[in-house]
Amino acid sequence: MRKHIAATVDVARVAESVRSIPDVAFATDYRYMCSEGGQTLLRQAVKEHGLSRIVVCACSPRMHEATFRKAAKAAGLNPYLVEIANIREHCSWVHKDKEVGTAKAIALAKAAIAKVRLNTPLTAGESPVVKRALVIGGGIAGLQTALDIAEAGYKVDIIEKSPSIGGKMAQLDKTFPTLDCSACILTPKMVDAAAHENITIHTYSELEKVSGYVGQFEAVIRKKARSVAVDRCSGCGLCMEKCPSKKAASEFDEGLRTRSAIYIPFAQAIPNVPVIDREQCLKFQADKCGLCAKICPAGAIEYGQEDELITNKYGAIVLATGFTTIDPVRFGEFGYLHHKDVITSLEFERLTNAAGPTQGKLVKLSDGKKPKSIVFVSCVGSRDTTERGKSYCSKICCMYTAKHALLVKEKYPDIAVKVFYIDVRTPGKGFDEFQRRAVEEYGVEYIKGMVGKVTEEGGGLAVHASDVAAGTKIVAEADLVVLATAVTPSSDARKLASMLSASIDTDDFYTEAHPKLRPVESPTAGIFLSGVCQGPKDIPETVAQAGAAAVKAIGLLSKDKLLTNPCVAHVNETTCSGCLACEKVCPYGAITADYKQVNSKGLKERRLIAHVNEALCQGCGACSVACPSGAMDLRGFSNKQIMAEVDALC
Amino acid sequence: MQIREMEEAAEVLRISTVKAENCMQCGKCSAACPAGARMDILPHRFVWELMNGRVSLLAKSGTLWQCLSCFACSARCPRGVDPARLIEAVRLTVIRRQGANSINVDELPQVIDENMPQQAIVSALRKYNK
Amino acid sequence: MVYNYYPGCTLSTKAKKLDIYARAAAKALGFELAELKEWQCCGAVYPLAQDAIGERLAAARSLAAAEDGKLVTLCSACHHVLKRVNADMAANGEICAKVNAYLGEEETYHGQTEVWHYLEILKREIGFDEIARRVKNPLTGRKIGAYYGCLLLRPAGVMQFDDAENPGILEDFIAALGATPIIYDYRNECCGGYLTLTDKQATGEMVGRVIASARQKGVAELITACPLCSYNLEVNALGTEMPVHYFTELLAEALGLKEEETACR
Amino acid sequence: MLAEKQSTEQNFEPLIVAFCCNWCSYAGADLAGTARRSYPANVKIIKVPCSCRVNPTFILRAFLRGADGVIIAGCHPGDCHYTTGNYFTRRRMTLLMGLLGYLGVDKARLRVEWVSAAEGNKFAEVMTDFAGTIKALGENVKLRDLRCK
Repeated sequence: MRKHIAATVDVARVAESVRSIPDVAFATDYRYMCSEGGQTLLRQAVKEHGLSRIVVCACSPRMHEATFRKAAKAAGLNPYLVEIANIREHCSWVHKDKEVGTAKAIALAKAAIAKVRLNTPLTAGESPVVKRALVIGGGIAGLQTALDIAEAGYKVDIIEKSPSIGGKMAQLDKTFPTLDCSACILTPKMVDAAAHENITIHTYSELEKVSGYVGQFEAVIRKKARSVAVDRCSGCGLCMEKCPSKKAASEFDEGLRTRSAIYIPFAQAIPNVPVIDREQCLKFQADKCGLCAKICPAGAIEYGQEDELITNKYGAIVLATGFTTIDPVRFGEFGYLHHKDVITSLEFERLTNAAGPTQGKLVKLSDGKKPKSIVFVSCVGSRDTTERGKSYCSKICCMYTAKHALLVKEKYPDIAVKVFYIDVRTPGKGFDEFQRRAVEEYGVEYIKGMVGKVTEEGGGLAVHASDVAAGTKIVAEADLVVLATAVTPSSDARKLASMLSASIDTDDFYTEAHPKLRPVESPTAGIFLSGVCQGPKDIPETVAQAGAAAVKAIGLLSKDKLLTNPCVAHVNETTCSGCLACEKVCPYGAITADYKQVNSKGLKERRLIAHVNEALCQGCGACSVACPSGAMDLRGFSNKQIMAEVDALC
Repeated sequence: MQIREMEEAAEVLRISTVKAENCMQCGKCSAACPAGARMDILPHRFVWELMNGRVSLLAKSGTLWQCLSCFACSARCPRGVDPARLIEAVRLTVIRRQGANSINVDELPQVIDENMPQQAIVSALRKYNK
Repeated sequence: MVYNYYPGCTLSTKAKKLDIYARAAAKALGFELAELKEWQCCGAVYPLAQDAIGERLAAARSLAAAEDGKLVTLCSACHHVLKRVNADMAANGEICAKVNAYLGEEETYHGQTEVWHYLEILKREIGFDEIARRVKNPLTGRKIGAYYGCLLLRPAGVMQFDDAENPGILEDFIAALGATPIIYDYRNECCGGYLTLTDKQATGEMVGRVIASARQKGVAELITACPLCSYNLEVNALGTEMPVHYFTELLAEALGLKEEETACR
Repeated sequence: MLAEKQSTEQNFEPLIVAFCCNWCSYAGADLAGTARRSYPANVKIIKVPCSCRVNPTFILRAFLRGADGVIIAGCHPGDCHYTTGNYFTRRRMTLLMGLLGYLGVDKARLRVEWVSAAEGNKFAEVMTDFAGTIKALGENVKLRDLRCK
């Protein structure tokens, strides 16, 4: 208690001043209340002084409420007869003056004492756990989580919005710092997931609706019409060859190549079944063509297919929605919109990938010729606190830029490569060594300074930058400019967060339950976080987090029953008038009405009474405020308890 | 002297309303500056020197008279620092002193031609004289 | 529709073309520019310092005089100064209080006036589609580069004119007149502004880059909204030349008003 | 006399009750603590499961007993842990705001703010600002009912 709190709160005085409050039988101070010693002290005090209620003045109840409840239980008390006064996060850590801090701590303690007087013993109910997990996102994060859960023996469903699993990692060429081929290490995982008996993959699918709660989620999945029968298609690819509509920009190739209206995103796609892009298909747009149906040897084309809604129950949900990159058009000074040879790093990945639009041949997009010089620009949109950018560091750009620069030099030693940077950040195993190799062995020129404008001069591009170390402005010639665009969460992250009541930060990354101690859990019970959807990270970190999220989900699924929150609503039947204002505000449909025999002012009568289904009630308390007679109340946060706190504070 | 200069720097920062501490010395302002080639102290360096209180150095710099207030630096700064405002604030500390006008008004007729819009003259006098 | 109009000093003398064609086109397009009574010079440059109160007074007076709605401007510099001072009056409590104390009017001014550039009227009130319909002499085949300069666009947060790095309003305008808008890199880079008074060489280099960049992309003529940009481009370019027009001149020409107007004069 | 009044104004330490929902704002307050973002100690937090648990009578009771300001902080609209709770809060508090003037309490003494679990800085800023507002408004004497004490 003292170490953190005692700096600005005189804890002895807090104990002293609450000792004189009526009903307080014992008050003391102790340095580490949450330690074993503190808990022993608590147990002994209960026995010695015959305590019936406990108030702990310590850190936030979000940290240790469970600890102290357990200790109370061990001492033979009902665990819900404990209240915490948060004198650390809400007091000593935010106030500097000791007098002021102590006075506030005493006030908070008094409020907690006033509340605990009215606490009643509560018993947690039980609810069963559905032994099935839902993973949202089929990139490396989602696949790893699903594989780990499946290996533990639980059923897992993956939903992926695009036509194939694989995610961003499938688009990459090589991976830093070991330079293994991305597809070579990802594809086996994709195959494993597809072949696993415990895994069901829904591609081209999105989450439509989620209800329920931890252990008992019910999800509605929209399987978008593929227009191709998955069970009949043999993946021969004849349809794609013959399709006359070939103008759509390939999503997988970052628009560097076109694709047919009926398409498989990439060769190793899973499932290896095409999908018809109805926006591009002549059959759907103009009711012409129909060629694919005519030539399909398996008769798998189904124009009449409709979206399918699948409803399933899950015990746990893992978010693995990954990322996208910021639109470089927001930073017009780099000329992305008007110069073909200004490209993003992801486009560069496709451009150097042997399976990419140029078969890995590095060329300028403007004329198909080999570039003589390449400039890489880091921090495009990262570490940018203005409304154009993102204030965070995207974490992976320094390394992938070093990778790109090194690979260019390895393959084409004659190409001049410059990297403009603000700082080079390479914390990670073998990372700094890798970046230095690019400089020392391969002669990549790193220049500390940002780029202010990219213009066209003569045939090529001129990169107007500054050399901060030299204190000069420089203009670097470049045939190709590669922008390291900031990592941003997937565009539907916010929508999903609302759907799942998962907490999300201002940048749209999912928030973890605790930034250090619970980094793979959402504050919402039963929702876990895997990969970049929680914050920028590279592949090894993503895989590690995916495994951690899986373990958390497995831990949940391995339980047969969960204890439910006993702080739920209940009705005083004698004062309930049956108006059912409560029913209308309940977001869970937990309130119903029954005719019941009640004693009302000495008269027995049969009337409509609200009824709370405690298994459904989540304890928000909306009903208790809507109730005009005060018949509806919330256990653990009753009207009287809160009023007592108000009275104690004011 | 040192203390005096730090106070001056604080005053410059105050009237500029710029949060110079947000600057991370990325140099984008200098890279974007169309007049940078003729500046002795580039905008990012200007911010740096000011943060370190070297107002008298900045007061002597040619940068004060080359900056065009075109706001390319301000617009492209990723940290919302506004170097143009800082340069203006230092320029004001110079020209607000008596007899420190930068343009000799008597010589003006020689540089003004028939088509020059008065906008140019008013702007220059506002920027360089008090 | 009648709009309050702030012409500014330069438009009454050296940049008459910018003004008269704007008025003529307005008439043809069905709106009127009613010149503010007793407007004063805006100061030509926006005073950046928080304590530069006196320098804001003239702009604030004109803004307060147009309190009943929109105030239309044409010159980029005037637009810039008026818009930014207006933003100060609305959001910078200290400046607002001090300026009002100087103005000494009974009713204080808090930035109620909306400052609109003539181009914004054309785009948002009239519509470029409508202008395209009214065009009598389409400027077909003319390759025109829009020169925005600095003052209309930056700072984007206050000016709210267009994307400061990828603007499009002037290109849309050029296209509406039947000409071919050409985008080039230096359209939003500075012309050298008032340095023309003290360092002709510097201005010359800057407009030289602008013109070279435009020419490289095939621009045959430039349009601008700023008299000083126009001057620098025409007079200071070193060893290169490019016809420069005010955008209003082009508008009048396309609407078939140019000959009439010239005849009247 | 004037100096005396000013000095009492300066010494005036308002009593502010903050109702914070467990999922967003209470956690936001925790984060403010973890990040050591200080705000005036006048603010005393009462935890509620959801901002919609705050019965207007709690607020009136606080004012009756001499609270100078009451602030309710919940999850951002759309992000409520209970899906719709903060929408109820928003409607209820709009109504209550309308009634406060009738009761003789300046409606500036009641505020509703949305602070997420990730917004520790915002929590501190909001509380600092609110405390400043209340300090400027001075003591809440009109509704205070000494019988409630």
